Amino acid sequence: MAEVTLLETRGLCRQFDALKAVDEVDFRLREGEIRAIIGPNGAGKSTFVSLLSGRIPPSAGQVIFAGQDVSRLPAHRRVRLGIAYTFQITNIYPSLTVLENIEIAAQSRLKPHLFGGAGEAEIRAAATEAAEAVGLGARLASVAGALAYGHQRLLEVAMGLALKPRLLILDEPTQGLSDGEIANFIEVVRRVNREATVLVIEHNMDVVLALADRITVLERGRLLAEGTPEEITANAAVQAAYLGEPA
Amino acid sequence: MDLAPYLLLAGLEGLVQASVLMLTALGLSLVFGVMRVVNVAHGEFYMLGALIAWACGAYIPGPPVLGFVAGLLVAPLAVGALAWAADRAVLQKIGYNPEGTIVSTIGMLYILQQGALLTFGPDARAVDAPFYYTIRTPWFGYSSYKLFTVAVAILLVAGLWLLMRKSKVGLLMRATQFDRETALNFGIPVGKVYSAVFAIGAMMAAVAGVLVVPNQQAHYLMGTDPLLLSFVVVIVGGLGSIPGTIAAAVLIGLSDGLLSVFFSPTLAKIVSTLLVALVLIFRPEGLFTVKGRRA
Amino acid sequence: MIHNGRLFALILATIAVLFALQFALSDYLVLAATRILIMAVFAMGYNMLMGYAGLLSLGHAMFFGAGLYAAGLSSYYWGSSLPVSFLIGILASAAFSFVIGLLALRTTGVSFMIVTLMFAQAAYLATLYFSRITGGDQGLTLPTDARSFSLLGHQMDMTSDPVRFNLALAIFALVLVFMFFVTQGPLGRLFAAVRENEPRTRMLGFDTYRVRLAAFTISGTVSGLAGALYGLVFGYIGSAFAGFHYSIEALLFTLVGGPGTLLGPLLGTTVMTMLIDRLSGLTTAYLMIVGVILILVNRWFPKGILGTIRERALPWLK
Amino acid sequence: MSKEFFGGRGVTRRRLLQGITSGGAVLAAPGLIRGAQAQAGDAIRLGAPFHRTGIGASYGRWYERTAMAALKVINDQGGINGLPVEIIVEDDGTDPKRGVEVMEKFAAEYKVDAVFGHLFSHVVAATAPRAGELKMPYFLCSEAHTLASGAFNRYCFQPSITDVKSQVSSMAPWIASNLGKKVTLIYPDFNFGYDHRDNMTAAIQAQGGQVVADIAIPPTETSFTRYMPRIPFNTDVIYHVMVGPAVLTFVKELGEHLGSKRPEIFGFIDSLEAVDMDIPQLEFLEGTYFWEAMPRYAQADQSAADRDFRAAVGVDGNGASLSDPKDVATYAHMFSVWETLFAIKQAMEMADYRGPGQKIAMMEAMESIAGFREGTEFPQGDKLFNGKTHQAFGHQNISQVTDGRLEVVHRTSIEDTLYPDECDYTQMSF
Repeated sequence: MAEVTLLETRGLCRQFDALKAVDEVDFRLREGEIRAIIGPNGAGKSTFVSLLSGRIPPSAGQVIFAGQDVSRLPAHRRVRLGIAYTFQITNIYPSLTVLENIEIAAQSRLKPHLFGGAGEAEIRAAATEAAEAVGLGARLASVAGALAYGHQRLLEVAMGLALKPRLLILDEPTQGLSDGEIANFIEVVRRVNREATVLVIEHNMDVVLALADRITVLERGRLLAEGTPEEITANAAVQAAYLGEPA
Repeated sequence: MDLAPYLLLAGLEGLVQASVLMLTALGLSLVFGVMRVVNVAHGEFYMLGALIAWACGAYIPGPPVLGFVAGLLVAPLAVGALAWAADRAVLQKIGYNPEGTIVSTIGMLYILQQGALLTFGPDARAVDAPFYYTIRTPWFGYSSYKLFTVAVAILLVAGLWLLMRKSKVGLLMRATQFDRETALNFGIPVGKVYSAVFAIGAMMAAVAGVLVVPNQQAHYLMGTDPLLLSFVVVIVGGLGSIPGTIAAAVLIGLSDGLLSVFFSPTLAKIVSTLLVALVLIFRPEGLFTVKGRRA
Repeated sequence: MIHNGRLFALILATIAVLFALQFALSDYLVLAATRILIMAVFAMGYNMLMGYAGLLSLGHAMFFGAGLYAAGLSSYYWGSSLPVSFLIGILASAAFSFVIGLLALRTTGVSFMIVTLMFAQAAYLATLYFSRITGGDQGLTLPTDARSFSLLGHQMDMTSDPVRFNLALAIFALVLVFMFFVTQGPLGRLFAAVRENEPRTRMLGFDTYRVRLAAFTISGTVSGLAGALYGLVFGYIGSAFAGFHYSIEALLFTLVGGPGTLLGPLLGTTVMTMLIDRLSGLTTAYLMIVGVILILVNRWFPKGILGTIRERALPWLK
Repeated sequence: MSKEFFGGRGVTRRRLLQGITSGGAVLAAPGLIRGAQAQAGDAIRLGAPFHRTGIGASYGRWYERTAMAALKVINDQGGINGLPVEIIVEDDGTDPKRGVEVMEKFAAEYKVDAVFGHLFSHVVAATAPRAGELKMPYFLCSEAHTLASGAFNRYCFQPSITDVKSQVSSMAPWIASNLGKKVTLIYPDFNFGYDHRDNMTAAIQAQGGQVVADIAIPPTETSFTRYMPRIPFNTDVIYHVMVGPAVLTFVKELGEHLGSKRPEIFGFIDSLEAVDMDIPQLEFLEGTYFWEAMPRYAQADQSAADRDFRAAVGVDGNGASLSDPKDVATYAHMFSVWETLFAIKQAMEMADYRGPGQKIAMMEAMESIAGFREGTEFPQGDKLFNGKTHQAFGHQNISQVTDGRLEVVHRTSIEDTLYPDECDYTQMSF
């Protein structure tokens, strides 16, 4: 099977005043894989994925998605191209119900413009399906803000799923989850991976090792290493980086 | 009339307007800077100051100077106390929610306006100037009292500056302005600081009202105009920035005077209100603030 | 498909009750109800932006005024028939609110409030500045022959009380049903999304600026429609209607009734109008009472009457 | 907060509280349900929408006092056609929308026989069409020429105060021959001011004079000094007419600016209604001239009618309240309320009016009146009434400020105020 590059960055940089948060990163993501990005605190992981999703503009360099240069596109346009992003800190509509939360995402895909597009029934069906995929099918009418934290994280994923993205970026998805919830979460991500490429920032190495096909290590804004889980765990530079500044 | 005296007059008028504006706008700016509250009732404090000055003049026997000095003392104290109470009773209770405070201060505006109508009646009330001397130029006469207001305004602004920079109260205010949470952690009584700031802001407006009332009459509807102009000044100068506010007051005061030499004043007002809107849209940090500093 | 059937039923019932009221109420209350219905349309327009999209404007009088002047001036100077003038009023306020929205929506929160306030002030001053056309402060009384029009062969006489009431009711009902479909459908969902969490909505792929612009334009257009209706029904246009006080009235009516509820504006307009109407005969301080109510509602019932009911008992009351 | 605010004025607070408590009672009162209504035929009810609040409040207060004084006289004389007269006052906030609402309230709830007492022209312009639609006789105490220009309808009358057009055109000959022919006009930038500008320009040109500058000042203005340089040096006469709360500032700044080398100054007393002339800021007005419809200061040749009028309303010889010499009346306008009430009385008596069913007869009677005689009922003086234009025409006064008092130096004839009819309301249907 030929390798198809879904996403690529070339010389990607982002500077905040004197600080180079992301520094000349060349990065390639294969279609269909699960890629984990790890690195010590302050390595620039979140900034990097924010550049991919378009939440912040790059200082220099390019982001190429499915062969198209998206470096100058605003975030919402990139979402429509198929890059979905879930936030590190839970970011949902707390006063709306679970179903309404997911419906908003489903509407983005099924009825992308203010006029025309799919009808309400179709949107609702798609939202229900996404909710069931993450195991929230029984809580459609609950107010999102009242959900347990673990369920809110799942809701985030369901919203991402409802977009049916080609690339789903998960920013520290398991933070604050219990072990049982994490196990369920890993299952959900695997299921998602059948249809979408997944890019996950994760601190929990167990999760990383359980999920990732390949791992990218960032340190001080630079790409330190990349490889299979086995290669990375054996990499001396990575160990040095982590020992120098424990995660 | 030739252009030169025309411009001289416009310049003088602009200066007087700028100095009064400086006081009202600084009050508004201080309240916004420290408390993040947009006080729509600010003009009504100005109006109350003017009406109290009239009451002092009307009920205190003796030369007009006595009434004027009394007004200069009583008006800011009374208005300050009222503002303090309003802050405790209303603004604090809604937790200074930005949109909520706007709605509540609109409520205060109606209450104060109607209260003034019931108390002082609807007539425009004239107040004697503490002294009455017309400076004559070859072309026109000019009230010396108006120049006096410029001097007093400058003194008061200097006083405010000293208060903010040199006194403990000022330090508390600046600390609260800088970071409310940290201020709380350092044991600064933020609630009291807020009430004090709201009161001081109102007092600035009240003093402006006292100063202006020998030039213009006290009237229960007089608060709207200075409110809008103060908004203009505060926004052009950069929300919460005191030096910016002063610079903007001088700019707006002078340009308003000069613009209306060449254009219809209504047109000048249209232009200046549109300017505010456009500054907020395209340069929200104000015209005089260095970019990068949090407005 | 009707999404929120209970609400739709309530709306139809409300319209039916309003229709029946004209046979039960005193002459004066029918007249008062006519005014209330028109002002409620204004408040509904305001509610679209404030209640549903979460943007608090302090300048909606400019849209009310835009509709009022566009409709009134076209009738006054060109002698256009009432329906044509009405349409001109709607189109003008749509265009006006679209342009203002393009600019004002670059800001949010407090800046947005002040920007709308300033634009409205400039618009108000413009009605004074161009007083040679607008009649300025004194305003213009529309000519008597602009007081009737024919509709489907029927002569509609705007001086007849029942005609006025039923015309106002018909337009109110149309706007209400329109509002129902806007707010309870996909567009309304987007408005709720930008209100509740704008950054998240952007990250779901929506151009939130456009969503807000849609809300702003609909809101301004409906407010302008109310202005056009007022001007044509009452035969007078004047700059007072573009003044700050009318922006606050829309805010007040919406806030009292319940922002983000379809029937809130009607309820708020009714309560406040009748309160002021009764109080003004007793005391000159009725505006003071308005002030007190603003402060109290803001303190104790920031969600208004229907908003509080929705929170406590009827979650479908949107 | 409000408690503190009203601390010094117990009376006011009490009145407010009374208002609030009785509010509940009135909300539940009859009249809101169909069928319940005031009984016709037991009294004559007149609706009085006064400017109790808003920019017209200074006028509204005195209009109300004058109306109540006239009401007492009328009822003491046995009412109208044997029926007692009631006046129902509502505040219109000097606001056009509220003006209309109050008109509807008078027509449909109180079911009054006529409405009278509106002054400010924007409120009148909004209310007049509604009055016609509600078939409610509507008596203006305004001055605007709008009525006589034909813009309103057959239900609107102005039976006492002369309109601006007449006032102005009757002043022009005297100004041109006594004060000078080069005139600078200063007026408010809206229709009321335009009436002055247009009529004065025409009238002064007819006298061989010339308007050398016209300065329109927007109603939102609070400071005026910067307009002053626009007054040309060759001006013989400054003609000013300003309204609203800032007028005193205007007059004061005019004086400051001009100093002693001033040209002649002629103003409409509107610029100083409800303002005490005897204050230091206004010393410069000494020797200047004012139009007055009715002289504020009791003149040496004061008529008995004027004396009675002052006593009834509670105004002293200086035009101030008997109880507070600083509380100056809007004397040059408020007589119109008094006279309007007596004009209504006269028309009702002619039509033997007993209830709302006879409104048209009453208005036709009003249209048939040719004029009113000076006397207790018409203290301002004789006047002609034009049944076609629904407008009255009376003597106008020019007064000079002498020792801080206004002394009449010229009284125009009624003929000076006449102009060709611009409309004929009798051709309209009711």
